Amino acid sequence: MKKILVLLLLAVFGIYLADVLFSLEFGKQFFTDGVKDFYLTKGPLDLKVSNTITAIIVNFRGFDTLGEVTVLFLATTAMGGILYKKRHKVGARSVLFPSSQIVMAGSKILFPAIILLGIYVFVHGHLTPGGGFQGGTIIATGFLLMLLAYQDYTVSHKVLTIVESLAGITFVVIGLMGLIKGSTFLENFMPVGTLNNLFSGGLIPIIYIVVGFKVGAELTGLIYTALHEKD
Amino acid sequence: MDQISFDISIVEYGFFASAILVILVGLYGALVKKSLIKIVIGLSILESGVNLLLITIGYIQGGTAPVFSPQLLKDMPLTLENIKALGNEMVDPVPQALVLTAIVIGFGVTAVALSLVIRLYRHHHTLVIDEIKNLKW
Amino acid sequence: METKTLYKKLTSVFLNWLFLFIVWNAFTSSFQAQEVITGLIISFLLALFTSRFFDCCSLRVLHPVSLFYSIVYVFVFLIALIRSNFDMAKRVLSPSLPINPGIVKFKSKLQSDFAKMMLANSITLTPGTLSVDLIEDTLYVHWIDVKTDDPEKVHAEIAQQFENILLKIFAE
Amino acid sequence: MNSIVLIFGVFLGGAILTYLAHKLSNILSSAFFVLTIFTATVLFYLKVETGDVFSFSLNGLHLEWGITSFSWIFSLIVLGLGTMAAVYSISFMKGKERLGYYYFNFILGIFSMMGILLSRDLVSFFIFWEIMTWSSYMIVVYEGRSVQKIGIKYILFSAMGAYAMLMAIVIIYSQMQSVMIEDLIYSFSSFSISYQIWLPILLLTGFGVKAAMMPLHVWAPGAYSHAPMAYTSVFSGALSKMGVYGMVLVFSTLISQLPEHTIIREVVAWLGGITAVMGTLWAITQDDAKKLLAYSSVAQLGYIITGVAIGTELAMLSAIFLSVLHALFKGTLFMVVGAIEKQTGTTNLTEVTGLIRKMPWTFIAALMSIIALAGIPPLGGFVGKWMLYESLIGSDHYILVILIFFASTAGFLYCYKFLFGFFLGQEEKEWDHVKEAPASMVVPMLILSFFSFLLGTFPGLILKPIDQGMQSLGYVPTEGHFWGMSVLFNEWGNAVVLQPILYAIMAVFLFFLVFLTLKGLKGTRYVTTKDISSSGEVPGEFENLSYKQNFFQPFLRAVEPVMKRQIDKYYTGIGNGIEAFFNYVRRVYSGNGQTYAIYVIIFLVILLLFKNNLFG
Amino acid sequence: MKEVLEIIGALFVLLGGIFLFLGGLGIVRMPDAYNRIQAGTKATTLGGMSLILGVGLMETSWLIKAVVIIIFIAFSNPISSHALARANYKRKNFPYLKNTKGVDAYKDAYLNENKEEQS
Amino acid sequence: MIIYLIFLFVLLALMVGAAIYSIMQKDLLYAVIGTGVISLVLSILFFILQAPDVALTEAAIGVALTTIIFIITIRNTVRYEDEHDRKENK
Amino acid sequence: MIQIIIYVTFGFMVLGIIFSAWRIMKGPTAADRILALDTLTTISVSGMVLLAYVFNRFIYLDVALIYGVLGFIGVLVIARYLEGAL
Amino acid sequence: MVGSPILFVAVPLLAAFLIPLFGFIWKELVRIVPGIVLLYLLILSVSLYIQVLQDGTIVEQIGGWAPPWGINLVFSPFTGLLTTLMLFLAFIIWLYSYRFKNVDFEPSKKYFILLLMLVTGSIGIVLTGDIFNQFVFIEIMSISGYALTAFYTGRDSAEASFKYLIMGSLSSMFLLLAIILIYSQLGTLNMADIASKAHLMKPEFRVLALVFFIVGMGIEAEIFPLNGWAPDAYSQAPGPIGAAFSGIVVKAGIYSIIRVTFTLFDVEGTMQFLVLMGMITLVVAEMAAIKQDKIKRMLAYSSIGQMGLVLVAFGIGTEEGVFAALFLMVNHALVKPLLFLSASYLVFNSTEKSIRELNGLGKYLPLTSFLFALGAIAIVGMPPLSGFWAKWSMLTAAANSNMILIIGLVLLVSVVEIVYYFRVVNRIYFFKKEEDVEPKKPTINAMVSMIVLGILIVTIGFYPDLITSYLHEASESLLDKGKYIQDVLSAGQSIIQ
Repeated sequence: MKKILVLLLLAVFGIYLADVLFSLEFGKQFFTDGVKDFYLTKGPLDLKVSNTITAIIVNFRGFDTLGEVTVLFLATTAMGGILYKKRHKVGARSVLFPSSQIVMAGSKILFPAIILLGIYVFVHGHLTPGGGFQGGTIIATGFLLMLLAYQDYTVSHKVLTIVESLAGITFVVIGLMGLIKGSTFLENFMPVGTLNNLFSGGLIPIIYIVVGFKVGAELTGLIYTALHEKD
Repeated sequence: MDQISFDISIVEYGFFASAILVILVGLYGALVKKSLIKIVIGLSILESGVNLLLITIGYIQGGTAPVFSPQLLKDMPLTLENIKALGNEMVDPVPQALVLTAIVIGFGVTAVALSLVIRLYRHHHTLVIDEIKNLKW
Repeated sequence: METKTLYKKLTSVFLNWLFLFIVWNAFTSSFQAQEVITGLIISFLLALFTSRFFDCCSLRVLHPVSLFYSIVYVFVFLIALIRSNFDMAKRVLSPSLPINPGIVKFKSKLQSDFAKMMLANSITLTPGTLSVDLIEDTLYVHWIDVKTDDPEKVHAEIAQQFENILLKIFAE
Repeated sequence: MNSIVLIFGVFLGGAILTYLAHKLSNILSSAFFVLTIFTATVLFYLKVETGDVFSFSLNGLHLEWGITSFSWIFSLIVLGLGTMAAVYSISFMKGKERLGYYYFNFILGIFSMMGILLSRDLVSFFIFWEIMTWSSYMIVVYEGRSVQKIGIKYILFSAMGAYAMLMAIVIIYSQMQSVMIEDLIYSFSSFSISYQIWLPILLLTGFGVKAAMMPLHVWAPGAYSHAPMAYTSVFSGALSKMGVYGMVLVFSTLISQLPEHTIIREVVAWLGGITAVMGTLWAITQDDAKKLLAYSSVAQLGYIITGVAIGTELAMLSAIFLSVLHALFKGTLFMVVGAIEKQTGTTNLTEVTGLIRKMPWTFIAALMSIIALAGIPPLGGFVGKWMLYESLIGSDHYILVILIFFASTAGFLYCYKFLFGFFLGQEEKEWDHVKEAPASMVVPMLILSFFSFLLGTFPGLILKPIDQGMQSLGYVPTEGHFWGMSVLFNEWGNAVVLQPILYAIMAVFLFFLVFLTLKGLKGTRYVTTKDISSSGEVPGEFENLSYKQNFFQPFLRAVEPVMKRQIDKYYTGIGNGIEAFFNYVRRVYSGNGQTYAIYVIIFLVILLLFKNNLFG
Repeated sequence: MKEVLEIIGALFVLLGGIFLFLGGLGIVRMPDAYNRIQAGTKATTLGGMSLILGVGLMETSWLIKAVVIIIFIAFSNPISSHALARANYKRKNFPYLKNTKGVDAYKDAYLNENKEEQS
Repeated sequence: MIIYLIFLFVLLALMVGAAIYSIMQKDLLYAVIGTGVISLVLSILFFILQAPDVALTEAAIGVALTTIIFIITIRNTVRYEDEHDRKENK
Repeated sequence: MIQIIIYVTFGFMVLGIIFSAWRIMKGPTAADRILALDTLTTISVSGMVLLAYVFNRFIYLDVALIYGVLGFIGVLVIARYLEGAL
Repeated sequence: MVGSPILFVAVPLLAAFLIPLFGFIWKELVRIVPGIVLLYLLILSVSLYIQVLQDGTIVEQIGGWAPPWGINLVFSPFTGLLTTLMLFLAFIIWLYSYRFKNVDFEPSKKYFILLLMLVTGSIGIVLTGDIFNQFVFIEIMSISGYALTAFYTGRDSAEASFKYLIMGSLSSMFLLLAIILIYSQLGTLNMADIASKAHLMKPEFRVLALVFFIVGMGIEAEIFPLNGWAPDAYSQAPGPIGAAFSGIVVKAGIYSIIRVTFTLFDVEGTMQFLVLMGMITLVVAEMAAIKQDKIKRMLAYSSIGQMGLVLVAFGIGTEEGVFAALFLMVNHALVKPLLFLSASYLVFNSTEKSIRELNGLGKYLPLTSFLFALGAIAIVGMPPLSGFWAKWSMLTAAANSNMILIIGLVLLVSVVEIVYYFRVVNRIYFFKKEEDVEPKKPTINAMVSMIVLGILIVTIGFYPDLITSYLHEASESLLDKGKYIQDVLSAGQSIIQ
C-alpha cells in the first residue's frame, strides 16, 4: 500500500521534473551572461591558475570551501560526539586480527606511495584535476590501508587534532590576512607567478595544501573513530 | 590522432533521464525501505543523482575540462582573446565546483547518519525503522 | 647495536626518499626545476615520516646486480603474465572448461616479507595459480590445474623461476 | 509628575515592595500592602480630577489615560471595596502561605481595575484588562484546589472574551488608525454596516464573560468560590463590574448609534433575565455558602445586565446603582463567609449553625447585606430593583419584568437559607469554641453594610454622581426631570417615598427578632441536630437532622427540568470533543521518520499539482 | 616513428580490450569464486596494463604516467585478489574440487588457525 | 560511433540498475557493493562529461571512504535487512 | 584505423562491463561480487585512460591513477570485512 | 570601519578550530573561549548595526571579487537585526550551558564547538548573499544540529536526530535541485543577481524552483507537513540546545524562506501561500501541543506554532505585516529560549521529563518557576509582556489587509495555547510535589542568563518602542527589493573599475 503510494508520488514528481528538465537541450548553455565567462578569463589571466575549478573553489568561491571544510570538521566532531561512550573497552582494537603477510608487506610499500600521491594531488591542485579534498581523501585512504592491514596500527588522536586544528587556523588566518593586507577576506595578496608553473596562483596552492592536510587529518580521524566503534 | 568528436546529441535526454531515475530510486529507498542502513543508502544514491544532474547542466557539447594545461595552450600568448577562445570551448566550471562541495557535504552527512544508525542499534537492537518510534505525537 | 639500528633507519629513510622521489617525478612527469626541488623536499619529509614502515629492502637493492636482475625479473614476469593470460583465455573460451582446481602448498626460501610478497604476487599473475595465504614461509596456492600435491614439485613447477631471481635481487 | 502616573507608580511600586517585604516579614508586607492601597486611594481622590489626561505614545499608538465622571463612579466601587477588602485581608490571610504572592496579585488586581477605568483608549484598556485577568487568575488558583478545572475554565473564558475584544479593537484600529474611545464614538457611524453589527457583539462577548452573562458564566461560580474570600469580595464586587462598565460603554455609545439596535438590546436583556433566573435557581440548590453566593452574584449581575441592555435612562441609572450596591452587599457577604470560614473552618450551610450569638457583629453585617440583596426595603437593593422594574415596564418589557420579579422573589429563598443556615437554628457543641472574628475583619464588613444601608436610605448620594457620569456618556442631562424619573423618589430626591413605612416594618421585624432571641436565651434546652435520642425513630448514624438538609426540596422538584440542562455540561462536552479531535489530529506525528519523509513528498506533489493555481 | 608507435599502441589497446573482455567472460564462466578470481585478476590486469601501455605508446609524452598506472595496477591487483581469495576461504567457501578428488592443502592450516583462536 | 553510444547507455543503465539493485537487495553488504558500483559508474560519467575534478572526488570519496563507513556500520549492526533473512543465512 | 580500434576496444569493454555487472547481480557469494567490482574497477581505469586519449587531455590520467589506487583499497575493505577482521 | 561582517563567520570558525588545541592546554579554556568569541561578536554586531542604520547596508565581498562573481555578505538592517538577535541568544545560551549538567563530562569540547558552529551556520544563512553559500551554511547548521540533538547518550535522542537527518537530507536535495534549476537558466548564483534577472527565467522553471525552495527551506522553517522532525529534536536535545533551536535555528530557516519568496522570486500567489501554510502550521501545531505530557515536546510544538504565526505575518506582505513578523520573531526568540532554559532546570532530575513531574516545583525553584510563568504569559500574548505587542502588530497588520478570518483563527488558536500553558503553570505552582523528583538549583550563570531574558521580556512589554524603530528599519529593508539588488550589485562596481 505504502509502496504504491510512494511510487505514485514519485512518478508525479519525476514526471514534473523530467517535463521541465527535458525542455533544456543537453550540452547547450542556456544563459547569455552567466558568471562562468568571468571565471574562465580571470582564472588564468589574473590568478594564473590553470585549473579554473580550483580557482573557483579556492578563490572566487573560497568561502564555500571554508564552509565545506567546516562541514567535514563538524562531521568528525559529530561522529565523535554521537559515538561517545563513557567507558571505552580497554585495548579495543579497530581490527580483530592482522591481515595476511602479503597484504601487510604490500601496504608497507603502498602506504608511502599513496600518501605521496595525495600530496601530489593537492600540491598540483591548481594545475591538474584534484586538490585539497581529493588529496586529503587519498591520504586518509592511505591510513585506512594501514589500519586494515595491521592490527596494532594506531594513529595518534592528538596529532590528528593538532594537524587538523592548525590547518583550519591557517586557512582562516590566511583569509583574515587578506582582510588586513588587502580589503576583503580571502583576498589574494601574494604574487601570482606564471601560468602552469608549480609556484603560481598566489594563495591558491597554499590554501589547497592546508585544506589537504585538514581533510586528510579529519577523514583519518573519522575512519579511526568509526573503526574503534565496536560492541 | 585528433579529437574524436564525442557526439552524444542522440542521448540528449539520457543523462537527464537517468539522473532523475537515480534520484527517484534513491527517494524510493529512503521512503519505503525499512532498514535504517537502507535509508541511508537511499539518501546517498539520491545525492549521486542530484550531483549527476548538476554536472549534466554544466556540460557543453564538445567542451573540454576547464583546465588550461600547457598541452591545451600550446605556447599561445596569454592574451584575453586566446583565453576567451579557449574558454568558449570549455564546459561550465561552476557546477563542477558546486558538485565538489556537494559531494563532500554529502559524505559528511552520510558519516553522521551512519554513526547515528550505530547509536540507534546500540539502543534498540534493531534496524527496522517502524520499531524505532518512541517519540511520537 | 645502536649504530646498527641507526644505520638501518638511515638506509630505510634514504631508500624511502629515493623511492618517493622517483614516484614523484613519475607523477609529475615534467622535469621542471620547481617540480624536482619540491619533489625532493616533499619526498624527504614524507620519507622521514613513513620510514618506519619502509623496511622492505636494504641498500643492496641498489647494487648493479640487483638492478640487472630486477629488469630480468620484469621480463620474466611479463612473459609469464602473457602466457598465463593466453592460458586463461584458452580455458575460458573452450566450451568444456578444462579445469582441475585445488589448493597446494610449498615452502619458500625467501626471507624478507617484501620478497615473499613479490613472489606471491607473481604467482598470482602467472598461469593458473592464485596465492591464497602466506603463513610464515609456507605459501598456499590455488591451482586451477593441479598436477601434483607434493610441495617440492609444486615449488619447482610454480615458483622456481621467480624465486631464483628474487633471491638474487634481495641477495639472501 | 502626572497624578495618574503617580498613582500607577504607587500601585506598581507598592506591589513590588510588598512582594519583596514578604521575604523579610509578613507583618511588614501586610503593612505595605494596606499602605499602598490606602495611599493610592487617598491620592486618587485628592489629586485626580476629571480633566487630568496623561497621553503618550507607545509602539506608534497614541494612548491616553484620564478619568471621566462615569468611570469615577466605578472607581468608587473599586477603591472603596478594594480598601475594605485589603484591611479585611490582613486578618483573613494570617497564617497562610505565600502572602507576598497574594498581596502582589491583589494590588495588581486593584491597579488593573483602576487602569481600566482610567484608560481612554482601547489598547491600554485591553492591557489593563488582561492584567486584571491574570492577576485574578493567580488568586483564583491561589489555594490550588481543583485548580486544573476551575482555573483553566476561568482563564479559558477570560481569554476567549479578551480575544473577542482584542479582535474588535484590532478591527477598530484598522478602520480608523486610532484607538481612542472618543474617536471610536465619533467615527463609529462611518464604519461599514457589518462592522457596525459585529464590533459591538465582539466587545459584548468580551465584557459579557467578565460580567458572567448567561452562556458565558460557567467559570464564575467556581472561580468565585475558589478564591480566598477576601479577594472574592473584590472579585465579585468590583471585578465583575468591569464587565458592566464595558457593557455600559458599548450600549450607550456604540449600540445606540446603530439604526437597528433593538435586537441586540433585546437579546442581551433577555440573556440578563435568564441569567438572573438561572443564577437564582442554582443558588438555591447550593449547600455551600460560597457557591450559593457565587450563583447569587451571577443572578445579580443578570439584573444589572438587563438594565444596561435596556438602556433607557432609568434602566441605566438603575443598573449602575445596582452595580454599586451589589459591590457593597456582595462584598460584605463574601467577607462574612470568609469570617465564618476563618473561624469555623467550613462554609457548609448544613454543618454550621447557630453562630448568631458567637459572631453577633458578623451577623449584623450579614443581615444588612442579605436584606439589601433580597431587595427588601429600606435597604439599597429595594431601590435599585424598583427602578429596574419601573424602567422595564416603562419600556414595555412585561415578560422580562415577570422573569426578574420571579428571580428576585425566588432569591428570598437562598437569602433565607444563608442567614438561617449560618446564624440561626440550634447551636451545636461542635461550634462552641467559635469566637467573633477579629476587629479588622468585622470593621470592613460593618462599614460596607452601613454604606448599603445609607444608600438605601439616601440613594441620592450616589445617584447624583451616576447621573453626571451618564451625562458624560451622552445621555441627556437629567438635572431638570431627574427626580421625576422614578415614582419611588421623593421630591428632593435624596430619599425614598416609602421610607417611613419601611422603617416601621423594619422596626417590628427587628423587635420580634430581638424578642425571640431573648426569649430563646432563657431556659431552653438545646438539642443538637445530630441528637438521635430526640425521636422515637432510629435514623442513620450521622444523619443530619437539621431541616436545612434538603431545604427546598419541593421547590427544587418543581424546577428540576430547568436545572437539569446545565450549560456547563455542554461546554464540557464540546471541550472533550475538541480535545479528542486534537488528539486525533496530532497522530499525524506518527513518530516514524519515514512517514515524515513521505509527508514531504506528498506536500511536494501537491505543490506540483497545484502550482499553477497557487503561484499565478 | 610516431605513426609506428601509434599503430603498436593501438594494437596494445586492442589487445587490452580483448583481455578485459576475456576477464569479464572468465568471471562469468568459471564455476567457483577462486577460479573466477584467477580469471578475472589475470585477464583484467594484463588487459588494463596493455591498454594503458598502448595509450602511453600512442601518445609518448604520457608514457611515464601510464607506466606509473601500470605499476600500480600490477602491484595492487594481485594483492586484492589474494585478499579476496583468503577472505573467501575464511568465510568457509571451500574451493570447487572436481570429482572431490582435488587437493586442498590449505584446509589443515585453516582449521589449525581456527583451533588456536578457539583455545 | 554507435559503440560510444552503447557504451554510454550501458553506463547509464548500469548506474540505474545498480541503484535499483542496491535498494532492492536484502543483503546490506551487497547493497553497499551496489553503491560502490554507482559511484564508480558515476565517476566515469563525470569523466565523460568533462569534469575530471568531480570524477576524482567521487572516486576518492565514493569508492573507499563511503564503503568503509558503510561496512563499519554493517559490522556494528546487522548484515541483513530483516531479521528473517539473517536467521536463514546464519 | 586507430579510431576503429578504439571503437572496438570500447565494445570489448562494454561487454566486460556487462559481464561484471551480471556477476554482481548474480553472486552467488560475496567474493564473487567483490571480484566483479574489482574487475569493473580495472575496466573503468582502463576506460578512463582510453577516454583521456580520446579527449586528448593528459591531465585526465590523474583520475585514472587515483581511481586505480583507491579501487584497490575499496576492495580490500570489503575483503577484510568478509574475513571477519573488521 | 568598526569591523567587517566576515568576522561573524571567520572568528567562530577560528575559535572552533582552536578549541581542540586549547583543550590540551587547559580544559576550562574550552568553555570560556566560545563565550568570549560570542561576546566579542555581539559587541561587533551591535556596533555594525548602529553603523548600518546610519550609513546604509554594508556589502562585504569575499576574495576581492564583486558580488555577481564572488560570494558576498550583506549586512543590511534586516540581516543585521537577525544577526544581533542570534548572537545575543547564542551568548545567553552559552552562559547558561557554561556549567550545565552533562556538558560537564568529557565531550564538552565537542559540545561547545558544535554550539558555536550551530550559531555560525545560522548567522551565515542570514548574512550570505549567495544561494549556494546559503546551502553550505544550512548544511553546517544542520550537521551541528544532528550532532547536538543526539548529544545525550541515554535518551531517544539518536532517534530524533535520525529523523532530523532524513528530513535534512531531503531538504538539501531539494535545495540543490532548486539551485540547479536556477543556475541552468541564469548562470548565476548571487541572490541579487538572480533577483534582478528572475524575469528572464522560463516561467515553468521559476515556479518549479520556487516549489523546490519552499519544500527545501520549509523543512528548516518547520512548515506543517514538513516539520515532523522538530518536536523530537527539540525535546531530545539538551535544554540549551532546544533553546538554540527555537531561538536561532528556526529563525534562520524562516529567514531563508522569506529571502526566497520576497527577494528572489516575484511569483504571484506566494504570499497567500505563505499565509495558508502558516495558518495550517499554527493550527496543527497547537492542536498537537495541547495533549502533550512531555514539557519540552509541548514547548516544541508551541514553537512550531509560533513560526506558523510568523509566516502568516510575513505572508500579509505589507510593511506592517513584515514588521509584525519581525516583532513576533524577536519576541519568540526571547521567550521560547527562556521557556526552554527554565523548563530544562525544572525537569532536570526527572527521567520522564513529563509535565506531571513539574508538580509543585514553584516552591522549590521559585525564581525558575517564576521565569517560566513569565515566559508562558509572554508567549501567549498576554499584556503587558512583549508577546502582546507582537501579537498586536500582527493582528493590526492582518486587519489592515482585511484578513478578518485570519485574526479570528489566530485568536482562537491563542486560546488553545493559553490553555496548555496555564495547565503547566498551574502544575508548577499549585500542585503537590511528586516525591521522587529532586529539584536541582540552577547555577549562577544559568540564573543570570534566564533573568536577563526575563528582564528583556518585561522591558519590551512595557516599552516596545525600544525596538520598534529597528524593526521598522529592518522590515523596510526587507521589502525594498530594488535597493537590495542595487546595494549588492553596485558595491562591486567600484572594485571592478
